[in-house]
Amino acid sequence: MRNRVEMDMDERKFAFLTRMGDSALILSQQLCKLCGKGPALEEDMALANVALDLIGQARLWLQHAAEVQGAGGDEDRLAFLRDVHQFRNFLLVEQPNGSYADTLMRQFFFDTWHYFRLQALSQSTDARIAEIAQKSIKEVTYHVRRTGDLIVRLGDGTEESHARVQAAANELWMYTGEMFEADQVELAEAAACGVAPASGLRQPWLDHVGQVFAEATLTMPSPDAWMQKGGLQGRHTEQLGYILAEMQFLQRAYPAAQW
Amino acid sequence: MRNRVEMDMDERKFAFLTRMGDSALILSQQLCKLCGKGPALEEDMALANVALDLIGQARLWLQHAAEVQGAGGDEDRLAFLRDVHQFRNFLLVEQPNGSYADTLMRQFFFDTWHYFRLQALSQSTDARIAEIAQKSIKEVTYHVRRTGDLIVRLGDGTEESHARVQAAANELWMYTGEMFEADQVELAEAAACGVAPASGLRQPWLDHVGQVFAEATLTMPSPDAWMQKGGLQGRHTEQLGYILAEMQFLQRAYPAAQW
Amino acid sequence: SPEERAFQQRIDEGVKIEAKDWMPDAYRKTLIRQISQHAHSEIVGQLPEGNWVTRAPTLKRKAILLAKIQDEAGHGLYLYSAAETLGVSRDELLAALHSGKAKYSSIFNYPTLSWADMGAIGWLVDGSAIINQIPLCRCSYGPYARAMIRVCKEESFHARQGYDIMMSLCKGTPEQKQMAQDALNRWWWPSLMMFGPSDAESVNSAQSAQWRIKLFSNDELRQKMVDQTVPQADYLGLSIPDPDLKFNEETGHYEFGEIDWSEFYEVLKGNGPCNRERLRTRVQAYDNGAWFRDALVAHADKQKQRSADAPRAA
Amino acid sequence: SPEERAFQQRIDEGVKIEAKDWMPDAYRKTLIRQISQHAHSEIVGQLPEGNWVTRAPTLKRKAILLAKIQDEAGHGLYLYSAAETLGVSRDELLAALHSGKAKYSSIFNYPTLSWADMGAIGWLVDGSAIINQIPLCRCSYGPYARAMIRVCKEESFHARQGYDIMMSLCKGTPEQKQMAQDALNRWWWPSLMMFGPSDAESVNSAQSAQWRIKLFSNDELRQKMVDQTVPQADYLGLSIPDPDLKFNEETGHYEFGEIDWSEFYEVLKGNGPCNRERLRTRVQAYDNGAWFRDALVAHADKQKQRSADAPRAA
Repeated sequence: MRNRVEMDMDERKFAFLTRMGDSALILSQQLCKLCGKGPALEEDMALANVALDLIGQARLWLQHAAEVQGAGGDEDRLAFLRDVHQFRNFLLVEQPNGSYADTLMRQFFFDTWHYFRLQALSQSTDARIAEIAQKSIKEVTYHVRRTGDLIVRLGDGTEESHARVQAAANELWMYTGEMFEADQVELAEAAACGVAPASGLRQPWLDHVGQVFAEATLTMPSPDAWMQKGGLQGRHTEQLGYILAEMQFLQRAYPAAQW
Repeated sequence: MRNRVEMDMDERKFAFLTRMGDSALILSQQLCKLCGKGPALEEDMALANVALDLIGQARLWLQHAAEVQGAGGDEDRLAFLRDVHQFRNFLLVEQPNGSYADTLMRQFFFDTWHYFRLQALSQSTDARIAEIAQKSIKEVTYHVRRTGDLIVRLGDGTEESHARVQAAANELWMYTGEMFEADQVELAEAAACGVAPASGLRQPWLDHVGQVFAEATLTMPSPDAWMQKGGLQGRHTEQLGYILAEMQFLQRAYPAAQW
Repeated sequence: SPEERAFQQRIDEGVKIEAKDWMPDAYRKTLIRQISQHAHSEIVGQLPEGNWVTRAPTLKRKAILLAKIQDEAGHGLYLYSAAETLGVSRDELLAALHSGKAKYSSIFNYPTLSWADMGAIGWLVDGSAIINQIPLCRCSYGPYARAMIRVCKEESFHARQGYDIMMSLCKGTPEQKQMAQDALNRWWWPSLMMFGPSDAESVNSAQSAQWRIKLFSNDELRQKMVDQTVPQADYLGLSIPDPDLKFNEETGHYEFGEIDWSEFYEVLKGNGPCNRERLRTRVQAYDNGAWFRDALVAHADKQKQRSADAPRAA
Repeated sequence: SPEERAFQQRIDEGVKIEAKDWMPDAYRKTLIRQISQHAHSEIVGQLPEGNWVTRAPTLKRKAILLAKIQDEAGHGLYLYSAAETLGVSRDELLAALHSGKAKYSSIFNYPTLSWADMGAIGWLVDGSAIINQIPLCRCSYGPYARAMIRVCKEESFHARQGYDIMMSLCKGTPEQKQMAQDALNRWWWPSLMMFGPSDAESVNSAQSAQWRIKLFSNDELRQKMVDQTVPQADYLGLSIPDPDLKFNEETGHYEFGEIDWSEFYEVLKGNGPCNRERLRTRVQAYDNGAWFRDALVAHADKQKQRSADAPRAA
């Protein structure tokens, strides 16, 4: 139903880069809301740490995207002056923090994808992409280990914690399919980078999630379940508008200012 | 501690008018969040009705304020392009919706003040102010009757409803003192309009609230309790920034647009 | 049976059936299902628009949108009342909605992603609703027909307001126009699906037609919607997201592309973008309001008790 | 007692007291109170700044602010650990905070109303904190002194970052400069009050001085803050909201106006703009996290049990 528009190489790379950058950005923004409100001081620090890593990565992707776009923009113009339909993050990362079980499950699903994705991209023939991926994967290796470990401990913790993480998994599952979508942009850019497209990450992702869920005594939802899509094309859930309104306020309200 | 700035007549009237308009605007904005989420269909309709009345009143006050200001602005420029420190609403109306008991108590405290305030202003020698007040008081007479009635029914309802409205009263009480603050702006403008300043509304307000609370079997907090102030000078609570970020998004994001 | 024959005869003669009249069980059940589904749609339908009231771009637009949503709550009320004349309570109907047993229009399971969606919903969704509902003003069941007359009057007002929003956007900046086009792209097909599956697929249609609670076929109504809407889109300078759309000079109708019914059935099954969220929001609102409703009942009981205890005071 | 005399002699000789050393009960209690109050301040102090992380105006500023808040959580950790060396658990300390028995710095009961507050807090609040804390790096209790060394190093970094925000705003648009001035107006007096009431009013000071856990008087430290800050404000082009402020050429100090201590005591009593909210946020975070903490304990117990049950597996 959508009008197909032929993309040139730069547009395609721009789309690809914002997909990477926007997911990191929006997820870190969500974690920022929890500042000082985690379930334990150690978690506050860990959350802030992950959020910081993700902001840093978002900056690298978006700054590169802005250069590819070549319109004189920068990371901040992309982060603060695009509206919902221009964001390319996964629907998963814009879902609400919910209880801490939801926050962790969202993070675990994303981290696992992120790890395999960066692993692939760090072999990219596009030197800049490879460089960003190599820098990021060191951080994300820690993220995915941390969330996997917490899912195991909570799944195999108390009855309540088990129920909470299981509910979170069931709730968020339908937003995981999109991470493996291989549309035109994905296929062409993966080919140009000499790496496997996102669809190739699905099996390793399912394997890792399945392994952690087994150890956590959790039931993994069906891989064949119906999946929501749209984030990669800028069709989001109703959450994102509110996230952006808050995040972008100052840049929008004081357009001439330097900060 | 604040620098005193001498105000000319127009500045004073502008300040006075935005105080009226901003409280109506922000309270209606808060009620808008409840759209379709009230405890009963009839309440959904009543809430929407009150919110509509308040938006209408806010428009009259702010449009008039814009004309007094004479900078070529209008109601929308004032509503959508001022930042927190420029808003003059009471801290009361920016407090969160909370449970429906909080929503109703906030409304009851405000409606009661609003009623006495408009009653006074409808006698104003400033014809435009009198006209707006006269139009508004018809609506507000209904508001104050409705909320007083509901407070009685909930206070003298179940144990739970009693506890909830009592807690709401205790919680919001410290934001009520500000409604009777008679600073320079208030005193001078009330004098210019030939009406009693807001401080004169305190006793009737306490009497009415006391009467309703007695019938509702609720305990009225002490009139001598510590009161929060600042709204009238643009020093708000942390709530208002979030309210404005959401409310103003479109006007900020698309500055050149007509809607 | 003779009752059934007499009943059908009244319908055929265009006499309205009223609440106290005899009616076949299946007629009653079908109506309860249809009217309550419509009522539920009004209630749930508040949510996608409620999502933009706090972000309306001007105070005037905010007031208009809020008034519209208030009308929808009002429609819900009339319709629940009409259903109640058939011997079912509002609480029972809500319980069926909340348990997922009763349906509401699938269109409300799509998200509202920009201000332009407020225009598109008014224009396309309310537009489709009116086409669906106008015939029902003449349906055989009196209370339903009368409720629909009130509803339709307000709905046509809403549709005009929606079109007016689209108009402002299309006359506005390029970003605004794109917002409008994007909204049309997203709402077009779901709006066509509002009329339900093709007649070939539709069960119960024949019986409902005979009872005059369904006066036109789904496909007829859908065609009417397309014929009415395409010129409006042209006037706005927007393009309908259907490469197969073309005007047939001979029939005087627009021919349009194949509808993706798999999407329709997925949304119906609960897999739309917002099914879970919409229902949950309503259930939460209802559950959170339990203490409030209970308190009003308790207070009324106390008052009754008090007047009973103090007869002399009267 | 001879123990007390020996203890005081060690202190006078500048020897650090360590956790296992004998110490008077009052010394222990005073330290627990002071260190835990400081720890609580770090924890609660995350909230006013946390209020702007989601709204930081650039990604770089967002990262810097978030890193700062993370440091504060870290300071909380060191300080709770230092308090734990005195024989009290973190859970006991948190319980005292949550019940309102233990205090935290009143400065965090003021709201953060604009982005400039992130600058003002760094510049003024962290600036005051450092002046308060630097002497504590030399205090008599070893674990506390060592924690303060780490804390101060990071705090001075934070203060510089805060001043940098102010600098950007003051070099910016007129609106930004006004934002900065407004923040200074709101935070100036509360920052001066951070040093506590005037020495004349201050109880326990003499004993704490003798024990070397208070090395300068409140008024001395406050004067230091004013002397350090006024030229910085001048450099920014901002005016201190104190009409009585003037430089005394003879003493080389700034003289400043009367502090409104009634405000200080009201905030201390719980009547600050945000007391209720800050404490409630922390209590809610803790209560909502109970299931999480319990689960980690339960899992650890299970693991222990499993290794005990399966000795051969080892």
